[in-house]
Amino acid sequence: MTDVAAETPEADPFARLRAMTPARVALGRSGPGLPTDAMLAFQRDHALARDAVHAAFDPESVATQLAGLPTVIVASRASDRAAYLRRPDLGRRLAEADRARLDPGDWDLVIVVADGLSATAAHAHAAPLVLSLGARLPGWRIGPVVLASMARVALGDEIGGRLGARMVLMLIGERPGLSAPDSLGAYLTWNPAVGRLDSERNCVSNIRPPHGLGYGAAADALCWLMTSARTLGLTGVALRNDEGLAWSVGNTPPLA
Amino acid sequence: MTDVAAETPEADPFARLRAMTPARVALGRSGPGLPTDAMLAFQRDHALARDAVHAAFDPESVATQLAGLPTVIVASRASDRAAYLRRPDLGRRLAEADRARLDPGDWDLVIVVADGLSATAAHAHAAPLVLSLGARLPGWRIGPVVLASMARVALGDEIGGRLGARMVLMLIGERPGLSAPDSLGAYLTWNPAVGRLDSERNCVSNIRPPHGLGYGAAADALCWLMTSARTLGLTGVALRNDEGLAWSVGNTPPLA
Amino acid sequence: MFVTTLSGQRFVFDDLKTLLARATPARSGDELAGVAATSHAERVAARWALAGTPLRLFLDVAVIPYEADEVTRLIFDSHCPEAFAPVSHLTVGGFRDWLLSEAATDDALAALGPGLTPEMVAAVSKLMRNQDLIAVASRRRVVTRFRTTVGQAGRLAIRLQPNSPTDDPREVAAAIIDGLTYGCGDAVIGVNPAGDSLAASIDLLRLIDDLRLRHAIPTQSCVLSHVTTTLAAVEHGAPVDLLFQSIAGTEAANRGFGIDLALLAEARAATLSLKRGGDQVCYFETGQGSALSAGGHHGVDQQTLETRAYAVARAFDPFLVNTVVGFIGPEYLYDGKQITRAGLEDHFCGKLLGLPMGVDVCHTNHAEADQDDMDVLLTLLAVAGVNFVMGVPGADDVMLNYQSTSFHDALYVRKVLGLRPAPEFEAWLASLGMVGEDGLVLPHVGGAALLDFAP
Amino acid sequence: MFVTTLSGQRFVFDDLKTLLARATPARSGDELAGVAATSHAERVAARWALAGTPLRLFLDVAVIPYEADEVTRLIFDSHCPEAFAPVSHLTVGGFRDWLLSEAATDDALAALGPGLTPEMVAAVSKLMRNQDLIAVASRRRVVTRFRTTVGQAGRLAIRLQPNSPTDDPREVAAAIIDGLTYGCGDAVIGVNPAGDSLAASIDLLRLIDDLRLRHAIPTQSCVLSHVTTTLAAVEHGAPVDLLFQSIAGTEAANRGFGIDLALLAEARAATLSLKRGGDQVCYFETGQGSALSAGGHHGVDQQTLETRAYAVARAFDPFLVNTVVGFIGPEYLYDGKQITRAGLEDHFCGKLLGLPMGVDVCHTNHAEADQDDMDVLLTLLAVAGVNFVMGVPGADDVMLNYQSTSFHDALYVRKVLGLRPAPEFEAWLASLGMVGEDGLVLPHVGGAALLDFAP
Ligand code: B12
Ligand code: B12
Repeated sequence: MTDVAAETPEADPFARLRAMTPARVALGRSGPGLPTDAMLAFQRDHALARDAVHAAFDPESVATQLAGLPTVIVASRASDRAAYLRRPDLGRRLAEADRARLDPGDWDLVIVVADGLSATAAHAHAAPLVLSLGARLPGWRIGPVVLASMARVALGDEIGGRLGARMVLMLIGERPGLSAPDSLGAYLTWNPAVGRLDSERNCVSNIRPPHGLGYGAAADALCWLMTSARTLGLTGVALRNDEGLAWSVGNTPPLA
Repeated sequence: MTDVAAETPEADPFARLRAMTPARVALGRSGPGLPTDAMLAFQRDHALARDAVHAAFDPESVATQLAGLPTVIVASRASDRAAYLRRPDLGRRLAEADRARLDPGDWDLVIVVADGLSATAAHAHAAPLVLSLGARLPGWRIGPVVLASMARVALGDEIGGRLGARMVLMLIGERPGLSAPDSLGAYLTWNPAVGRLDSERNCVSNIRPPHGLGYGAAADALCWLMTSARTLGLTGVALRNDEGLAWSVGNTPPLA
Repeated sequence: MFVTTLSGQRFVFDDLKTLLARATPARSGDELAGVAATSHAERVAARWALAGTPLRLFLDVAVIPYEADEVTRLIFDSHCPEAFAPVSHLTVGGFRDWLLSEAATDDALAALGPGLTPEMVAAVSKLMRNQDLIAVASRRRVVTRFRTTVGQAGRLAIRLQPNSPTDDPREVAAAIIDGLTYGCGDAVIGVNPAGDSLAASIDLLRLIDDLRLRHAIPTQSCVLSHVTTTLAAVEHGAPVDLLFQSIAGTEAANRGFGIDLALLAEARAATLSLKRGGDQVCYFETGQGSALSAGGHHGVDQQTLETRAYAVARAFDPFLVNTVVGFIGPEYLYDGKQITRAGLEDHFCGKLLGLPMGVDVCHTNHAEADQDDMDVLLTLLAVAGVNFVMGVPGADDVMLNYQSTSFHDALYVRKVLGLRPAPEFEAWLASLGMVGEDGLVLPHVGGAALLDFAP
Repeated sequence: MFVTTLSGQRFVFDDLKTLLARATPARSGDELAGVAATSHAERVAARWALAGTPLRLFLDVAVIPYEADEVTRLIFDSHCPEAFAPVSHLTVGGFRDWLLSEAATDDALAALGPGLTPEMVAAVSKLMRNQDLIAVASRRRVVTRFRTTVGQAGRLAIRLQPNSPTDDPREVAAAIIDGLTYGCGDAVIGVNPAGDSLAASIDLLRLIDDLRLRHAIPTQSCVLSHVTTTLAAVEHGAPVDLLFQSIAGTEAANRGFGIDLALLAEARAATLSLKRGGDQVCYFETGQGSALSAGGHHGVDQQTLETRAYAVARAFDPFLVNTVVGFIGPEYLYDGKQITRAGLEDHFCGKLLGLPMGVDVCHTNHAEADQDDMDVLLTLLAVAGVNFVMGVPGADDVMLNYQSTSFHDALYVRKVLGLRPAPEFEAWLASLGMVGEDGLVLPHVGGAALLDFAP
């Protein structure tokens, strides 16, 4: 028995399906059950994903990747990972001590990089995405990148509000999946302030090249949203990408 | 809705059954299910029984009830109730500090009173039973009564061994039941020493007047066992009350 | 105010919503909200008090004020006193006894539905043991129809969920074909789009509809975009079979989802106008904890709020409804035990209110749960007569990042309990030689026949 | 030595018993014994290694030395190579696949039994999900006979357990009559005596036997005294139907119970000589944790030891065997999840070894479990085809101080899954007009007819 899931012989007509998707298709059957190897591979991935949930955020390493961009490090009110998991209310509010560190400014956009449910995702994908975005937004007044630990999406509301940002973009680790332990979500909120509803945000999710969305594609989608948000003065359900109707899925730029 | 289980009308032919036993008979039915009142009564008793498990042992109160008999207070190696529940191995060994407090003597019998799984049982029933026993054993050299907290049955082996007792009698709180949160068990072991098997002990259980065994009956049964043990030089499966064959259950002295 | 004395200790509960919250089995979300009982004894005391509360009281007292919440208005305005009559004299405890009794047949329960408010149903569920939730639910069959008929006795349908992290049509197609070989997809082929563009949604709708038409598969498709996107898709002439939306039990929580009752009504009317399969065109998802997460819970416990979401659902005569029970996370349902309990409650409450309930038997990686727990809940729900569950390749949703039930799980549970697919779908499977007499997918034939479907 | 690499991390397991212990799902007893895996990763690594281990290895390596333990000698000496042949080429992982496949019919499994050692069965169970344990066990029917026939498909028998804290005959009789009105007692009417005197045991035996004869109840009785007491009772001419004994999986643990194989054989022969109902005269109870509790576990995990107890049981062709799964306490099975898992394992392993397995679905008040957990396990076991469960008045054993399943639970589970009592017993219930066409006890008639039985 080896470390990998069973390789079924070449003759297997299902091999074609398996090559088409990262999903667990064409696993074969043992009666109605899952073959032993596929079951053990699942259990292994579950063990690893559970560890990913508890991985600690290292804001310094993200700051280093951001190569000289100004950063501020903050934390939510959750005292540790265990409290974070059970108390989303704490993960949505800034630690008292950190509020004073965010001075109001005149920013078109503030970007927050947060651990969320997968610090691994923030470590791997946040900095490249921030850099791609910066390159696409010439002339925008972009505030310091805030690196937030033990954070929920809504923590961006308080951070953006205190910094006086017209828009806040939260780049946050999505909950780790079995096959995607490092997927990043991006949540955009116009006029951030404590109490914003989720329906007042937009989301681009599953950022995780090469299996998920690439940095360029994600940055394109986010720039479209941010530009539209600035024009309309809002984000949320009222702001949807209907423009691209002419695209077919195969060549939709923001998602392919 | 009141605090008591449903009273079904007098006409109920099952009332007779209910009067015959403390068991939960003749509860009625709601379809295949338990009627609401009976179900809630069960849940209430479960809540109370769970509390009984965690009740702390108060050896002083037992000492007081023992009216001047010499006592020694000891504890097992379990640090608290939570550890006690998960670590029976610790509950079977004397706390280091307490070993020195047990000096070897020349005793026919040492009695240990222990919390076990129900301190409530030890508080309620141990002292009266010890007093009944004493009255029935004239001429026996009986050691100090050892009051042991966080104890398992086998802790008596180490206690009896250190005290140099020829026999140890452990009076210990049985695990609390829904209807019997304060039931006491008595375990008798000849020639106690660490490592005795359960098959080398005898047991009299469910001591809990008025619903369970009374003190007098329990003391009679135990005296029979102790006297036989002294004659045969053993306890355990080889020592069984076969004498009473002539008794009918209704008038069996040791058990009625 | 409600008062009980339990073994000498006196417990006071200020109002109905407090009583309901304290009577609920332990769960992390109610602790987070600060509304849970703080001891076993308090919980049992609340149950005694609740058992003695007349059902009628629920028609006088609203847990969230009528003026403040359109869901409350919907509940009160649509209540049917005639339907309520048979149980109007009962207490909540008496109602439990009645539900367990032989009087509560499928027909009696169906007739009773419009007379029940969600709060009555939530209340009685709090007095029921797991076995009661199973026993009563198993008697109630809610049958709905689009191209397939779902919910009949002896059958269990599956939503085929072929998600892709990039909405890649090849990935979606591969998962659909794989699922069909296991006999899944009779409830719906329903994909969650990773993106939110209208274009992407329409492309996915076309992809599934083409596959369906080309191979004459008797089923329906759904792309689970936001309702506003689906509405736009309808307007653009896309092949929308079912209108999907996540819903919650309060106006405030629904606002957090970007919806209200009027929007749902408008979107339903638009979808109905397409006349693609039947009059039951709605598909809703719910889940304990969503209202608290959205800050729209009004101090009401999460299970009562969940049941209120069913009142929203029933106003739109849905084809499918499911709770996503373990989906949101451990802050609302901590472990396998809480997920199991909540899954049984949700199914029971939905059925009692007349909904075609399915359950997404699932957990996330941050919860204290594993596949053993999923096996347990899946089996129990199948005994309880659940309408449908999910079929996700290998139980691992590579886009939503959680573990649901797999195609294999469908095989297992259909086999061990002798449950067949929806009749139209079974006939189609049979026409391909894929199922035996018992409606169960045969071991080795299925696959090959369907592989030709691949693009 | 066994080695696996899991995502770059290397795990080493010194010997077979260590590998088995590390591969076991988490439980408190193995943690207490210091043999459990210390991380999720280590547990999964052990499973990979175990999956790759050939079944044949179990015939070369004993987890407890042959010289040191008579149970090991029994296992090796009674192994049947011919029966083992069909699976002799498989690894443990391959054996799991085979068990799930269509090849593993009831007949095939029955023929295989004598070829399996308990350690093989324990090993494969550690690789099985809860659903696998249910699916495979549900195919295997082990039918035994005394005055009733227990274990047939579509039937579920109940041990009526009418305990009294003082062995009071009136109390015992009241509980028996109550249980009969719910259609319970077809597995056995079995009372645990509170005292250990021979006289008390014999009186209880006579009480039940009189009742049985007077009312022509097709069932058997048992007083669950120590085997030495029952042996003495046989010698005194008492009406002993079944010989009871608690057994464990090692010689040392059995010594702690005051028994060995020779004593069991002697007592069985004595009981057989009475010729009171058939050749299957033994009733055994087992339970994970008893060997560790008795200090007789040899560093082997508790589930493997439990399965070894089944090897002891099968040597005596028992009529009934049951695990007392949640009975001993949280130090061995901590909560509802561990109890559920262990219950399914025990049932599966017992059935695979050819035993007529029942389960005492139960918990104590010091465990983290409640009736919701019991409902879950009861329902799952019924789906898995368990031979019998307990029937205790109101689920509350007033002598043994724990909560088991009740007469009501029997009604529930028989009804929701359409399971009937043992055929002879069903006919008797029908003769009293107590059951309907479906074999289920009717709502209102039963009681009165039987009340006349009361002393
Ligand atoms: C969990 C979840 C939910 C939960 C959120 C509750 C909760 N407390 O977590 C529930 C079930 C309620 C939910 C509902 C919906 N969701 Co959602 N959800 C997710 C999921 C699986 C994980 C999110 C995560 O890990 N967040 C990270 C943690 C750290 O953040 P958090 O602060 O704890 O949680 C917040 C966010 O999750 C946010 N959120 C969740 N979903 C959505 C959707 C949108 C559009 C927005 C703006 C915010 C948002 O709400 C939470 C509370 O503030 C993602 C998939 C993914 N891979 O990320 C989809 C996802 C984000 N959801 C999605 C959608 C479409 C929805 C719905 C609009 C569906 C519908 N038709 O109604 C609704 C409504 C959302 C809303 N406006 O509130 C899409 C977004 C697509 C897009 N690019 O816009 C995603 C990507 C998945 C999908 N394709 O269906 N969702
Ligand atoms: C739990 C229990 C068991 C467990 C013990 C395992 C464990 N680790 O706890 C198991 C299932 C293995 C068991 C087995 C048996 N038990 Co037992 N058991 C009990 C029970 C329900 C609770 C005991 C308790 O609360 N102890 C208190 C705690 C604090 O003690 P502990 O140190 O944690 O546990 C020790 C004792 O429980 C002891 N023990 C348990 N049963 C017995 C039986 C005898 C005769 C002796 C000497 C010791 C003993 O073993 C444990 C480990 O050292 C009692 C009923 C009651 N109401 O008390 C019956 C009870 C004590 N057992 C009884 C019997 C008959 C048996 C058996 C002999 C049955 C049989 N025919 O094989 C066997 C073998 C006992 C042995 N020699 O080891 C009878 C004793 C009757 C009597 N007056 O002699 C009782 C009263 C119940 C009954 N009527 O069946 N038992």
